[in-house]
Amino acid sequence: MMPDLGKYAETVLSAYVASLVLLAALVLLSLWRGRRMRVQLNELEDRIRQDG
Amino acid sequence: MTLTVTDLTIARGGIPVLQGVNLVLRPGAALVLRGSNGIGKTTLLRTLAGLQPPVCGTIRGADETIAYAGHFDGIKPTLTVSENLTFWASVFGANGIQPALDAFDLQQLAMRPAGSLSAGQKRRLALSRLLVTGRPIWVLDEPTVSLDVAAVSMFAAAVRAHLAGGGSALIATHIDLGLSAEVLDLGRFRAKTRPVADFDGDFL
Amino acid sequence: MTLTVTDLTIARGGIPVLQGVNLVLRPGAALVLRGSNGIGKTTLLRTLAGLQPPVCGTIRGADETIAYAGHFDGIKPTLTVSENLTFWASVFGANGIQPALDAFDLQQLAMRPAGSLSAGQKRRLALSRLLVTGRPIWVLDEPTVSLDVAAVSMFAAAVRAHLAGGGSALIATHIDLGLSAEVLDLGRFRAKTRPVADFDGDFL
Amino acid sequence: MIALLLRDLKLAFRAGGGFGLGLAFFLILTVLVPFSVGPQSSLLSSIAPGVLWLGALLACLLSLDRLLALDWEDGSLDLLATAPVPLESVVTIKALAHWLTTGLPLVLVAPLLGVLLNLPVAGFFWLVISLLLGTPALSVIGTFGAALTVGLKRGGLLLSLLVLPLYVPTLIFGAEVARRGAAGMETTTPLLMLAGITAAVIALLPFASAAVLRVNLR
Amino acid sequence: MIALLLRDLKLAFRAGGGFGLGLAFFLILTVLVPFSVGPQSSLLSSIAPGVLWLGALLACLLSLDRLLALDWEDGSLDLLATAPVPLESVVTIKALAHWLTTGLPLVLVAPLLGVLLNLPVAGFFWLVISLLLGTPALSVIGTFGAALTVGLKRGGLLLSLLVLPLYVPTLIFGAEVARRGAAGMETTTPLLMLAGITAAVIALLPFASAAVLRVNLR
Amino acid sequence: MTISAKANAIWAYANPKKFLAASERVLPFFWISSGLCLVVGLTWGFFFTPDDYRQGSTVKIIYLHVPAALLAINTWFMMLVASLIWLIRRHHVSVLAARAAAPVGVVMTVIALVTGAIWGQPMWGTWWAWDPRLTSFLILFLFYLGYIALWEAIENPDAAADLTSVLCLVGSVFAVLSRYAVNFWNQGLHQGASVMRIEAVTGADTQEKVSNVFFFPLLICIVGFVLLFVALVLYRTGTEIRARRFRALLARERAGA
Ligand code: HEM
Ligand SMILES: Nc1ncnc2c1ncn2[C@@H]1O[C@H](COP(=O)(O)OP(=O)(O)OP(=O)(O)O)[C@@H](O)[C@H]1O
Ligand SMILES: Nc1ncnc2c1ncn2[C@@H]1O[C@H](COP(=O)(O)OP(=O)(O)OP(=O)(O)O)[C@@H](O)[C@H]1O
Ligand SMILES: [Mg+2]
Ligand SMILES: [Mg+2]
Repeated sequence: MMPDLGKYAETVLSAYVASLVLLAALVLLSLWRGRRMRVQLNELEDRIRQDG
Repeated sequence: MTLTVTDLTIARGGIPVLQGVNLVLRPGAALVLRGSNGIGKTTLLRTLAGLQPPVCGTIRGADETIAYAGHFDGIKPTLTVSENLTFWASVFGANGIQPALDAFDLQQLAMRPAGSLSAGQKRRLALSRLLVTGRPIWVLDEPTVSLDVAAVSMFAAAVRAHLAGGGSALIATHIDLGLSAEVLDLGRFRAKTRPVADFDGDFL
Repeated sequence: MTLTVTDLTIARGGIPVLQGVNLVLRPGAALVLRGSNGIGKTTLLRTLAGLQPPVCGTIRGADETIAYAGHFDGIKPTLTVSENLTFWASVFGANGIQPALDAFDLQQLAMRPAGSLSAGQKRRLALSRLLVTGRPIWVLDEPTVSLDVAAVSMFAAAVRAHLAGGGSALIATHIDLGLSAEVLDLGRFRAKTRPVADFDGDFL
Repeated sequence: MIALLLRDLKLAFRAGGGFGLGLAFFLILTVLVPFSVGPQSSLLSSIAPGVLWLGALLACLLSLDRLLALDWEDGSLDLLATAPVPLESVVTIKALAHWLTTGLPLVLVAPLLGVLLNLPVAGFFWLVISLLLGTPALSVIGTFGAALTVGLKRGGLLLSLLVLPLYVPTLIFGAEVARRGAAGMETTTPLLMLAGITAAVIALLPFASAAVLRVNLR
Repeated sequence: MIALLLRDLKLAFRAGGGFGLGLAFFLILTVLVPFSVGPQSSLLSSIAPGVLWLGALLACLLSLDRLLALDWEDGSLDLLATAPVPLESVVTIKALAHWLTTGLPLVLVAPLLGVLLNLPVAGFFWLVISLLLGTPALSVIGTFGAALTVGLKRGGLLLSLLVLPLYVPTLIFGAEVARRGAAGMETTTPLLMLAGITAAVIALLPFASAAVLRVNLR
Repeated sequence: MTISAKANAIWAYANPKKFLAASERVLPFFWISSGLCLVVGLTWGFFFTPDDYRQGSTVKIIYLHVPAALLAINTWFMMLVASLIWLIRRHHVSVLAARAAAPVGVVMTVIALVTGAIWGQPMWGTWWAWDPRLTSFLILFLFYLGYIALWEAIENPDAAADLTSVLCLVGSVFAVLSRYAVNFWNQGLHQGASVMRIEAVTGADTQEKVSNVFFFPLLICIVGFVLLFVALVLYRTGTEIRARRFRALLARERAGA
């Protein structure tokens, strides 16, 4: 299934790997921080509501 | 110049600290602000001096009429005492520093670099600057910090002279200044916290 | 630890300011230093704390026994209140900051970055550090600057507890602290100016 | 206004030599270059205009961090903001004082350092001209950066990060003038661009600086 | 001691990105060099080792001025001097913290910047080695300079003036290692000298720094 | 609906709460469609397009390089618009959107730089050349860094919003200036903007059919990147809003105590 990349295989593959890793890191970090913020905010809101 | 403050709300770091402050300061009058540490005295005075915008409410009569003296002295250590004063005099367009030097007994120190003054001497220099501004409303944040008894009475005399000349003064302090002035306790303006559910444009 | 000062002469900027200072501070005692602005209180206290050498005279019992708190607070604005205290506790080898937080009612502020405290709150933090040093002799330069009445009495209580525990305190101040302590007026130690003809190694 | 300028100049002189220090930095940097890239004089002479421009730029940059910070720390800026002078003229005066104490001396001493680096004879004139036209822009842009970071302790490096990208066009055209001049080529286009940048920056940036400063004083 | 190190690291991180800013300065400097000397890649590649060493040195230098100054300004240094820790170890720890937050990141990022300046392939290894050996000396010497100038407002430029001459030997041997390495030549002698300087400086200079600091605290 | 009412309806989403609710509703669509486009576009490009006769298989890098480069520039442009809206109309959400977009812009810039550098090695024989296009990207990267560092450095959120917005404004002017300066300084190796004439890029023969071979997958990749950008910015803006509220509540709780 893998296309024949000829003598430039390393070049093309490293470009794809680097870009996809960067994109994935961006998305995952965004999601992780978003989740954490959501949880923290909910905890804080609950705590404040309980205190009155 | 009458300073009129109506329904003022002020915030520090995005959190309202005082709410619904009303006060009127007429020429010839002094008003002493009291309140525990962290109630918002400094914040209120900085707002009146125009250094930060109020959250809501109005301030009238504060335009180019206020001389502010805060926690920091604004003194350049490498300039002499008289150079420091002369600079502020020319910024404010006053014509002489002699009365200021006399009022705070700085004559002897006039040629000393300000950096070599003791804490109290520096404070006297900072206060003497009020006299060269020529501004009618003095807004003072704990003016007598580090001052000895003699210097406190010099300060009281300077304030009285200023009031007698039709000026007015708003002073935040924790100790007694020996002035007969109205006292306003800021405790009753402490901002109320809003309920959490109320998630509006201010994020609060 | 008794602090004994004999015939001390101290100078500031090369000029002697106090001469022939004698004082004894026994465990359990407090001594209040008074004197007009610029007499040399700060200079004396810094000398005792070992930050500058005396011109002549001897200081005994000051080695690693003194906790000094000066005009500046030594507070890092980006660290929280408890991080600030914990740091000093570990430098001095103390084991807990809880008593210090309690003594100055800093519990509520413990997680705030110190930079966002008001002037009086910062001062309370600076004073609470004395408790984590574990040192027997407190040397304090105008400790109650910016403090409100409640905080001043916290401070007085802390000093009394320290004295009751066998510590001692040397305090320079212009205002009344509500402590029953001996008072030493530095006015009588003011250095005499030498005659001009007397041009010795000090160029004076 | 004049009073503020005079005070700033006086402060610069009192603070241990005033403009001497900017010059010294420039000098030392120029001396370090042969140490680091090696002493071949042909190499040095080909990089000389660029090195001198870069050195002048860095000397400017390094003196920025105290341009407003000192006045902020000791409360002078609070007082100036409540004084009857517009903040726009305060920042302009500050930039002018900075140029007089830093930029101008650099311009005057640059030819001397050119000798150290074997700058071709034709280059001296253009080096001075380009610095004379370019350094005011450096001061004004730097004041903007200083206004942005005033109030931040340890703002020095952040200041560099913010200001250096803004210095790029000035540096490119300035160094281009000096380089072309040294090589005996036509310099009119980059010179005009340099002058244009300086003029525009002086006319517009003080408003941004004052706005930013107001925000920081809150 | 550990507490002091941890506090300094924490402060460096809190102050807006910590070591990020030193790196940014290094990066920007490297970018500005081609703008000022021109884009020919053969020229750039011949000056690359020197420029990278100089850049790292300046990035170190710029972060020095707050190394002790902040602690002095707010009175922390007074308190540390009266605390039960020798001032010698205080300055050593400060130098270590400075190296960890400034020197080490510079070493790690230098190869990337080498790419920008067309550094010859053989040069990368020696560049990293020489920086790794040399930057600790830069931090220790810098701490000495910071101790000398602590307490002077606007001390930044004076500091540069004092410290840069002291940096000269380190720079000469460090850049020499990198340059010879890039040219494929023998590097043993300068490398040994560099290591010797670093070792000696770490062993001896803290005593001088502490002595100087004591004088400044008076 | 009148035009002004429509405009007001848009501004209503500048309220953080409304924004959160609305973005929550549309986000799944953006995530899914961007994922689809990227998978389809990249698969098509990587597996089912022929090699270029001169560049060989390296031409496949174009499917990452060009979309990333486009977004790198346009993210800054979006930040500029958002900053202006904040400065003029003081809508918090818009400035938080600018803040949220900046790291996305940085990553896009880095992807463009890295893929470009990797591509440059076989094509130009060097990882890096001081070509104007490349150089101005490096400068753009520095502007992003400065913008983010300023946000991080300032405590007070409103002050930080004002300062970064002014920086974005002034920075944009200088970025454009730098672009011209760099062009003047060095004429380069990089090909001109020619997304629409891909045959000129590849140097392949100029028949429409051949160019379309590269063009359609590229177009799908660009659409995918843009959708991903929108999704990321919407999501991250929500995070920034929550972070802002979190800090405000925490500060209020401490102040009230
Ligand atoms: C690190 C280096 C590079 C950077 C920062 C960079 C930047 C850019 C940018 C900004 C674009 C967008 C053009 C537009 O549509 O306006 C672009 C497009 C393009 N680049 Fe690069 N590039 C780099 C290296 C390379 C290399 C080495 C090659 C191949 C030899 C290359 C080939 C292309 C092609 C074919 C396009 C699409 C054609 C076009 O729309 O102009 N790039 N690049
Ligand atoms: N940057 C900040 N961020 C958040 N809160 C702050 C900030 N600065 C000050 N505060 C808080 O705002 C409140 C008001 O501070 P302010 O300095 O006005 O008090 P004050 O009345 O002058 O007190 P003091 O008598 O101690 O000087 C305090 O509770 C303080 O902790
Ligand atoms: N660097 C200096 N050079 C010369 N004289 C100085 C220097 N610093 C302080 N002085 C002088 O030394 C004297 C003692 O100063 P010191 O700070 O000890 O006074 P103090 O008693 O603490 O006063 P205060 O109550 O105002 O704090 C003062 O007269 C001061 O003017
Ligand atoms: Mg206050
Ligand atoms: Mg004193």
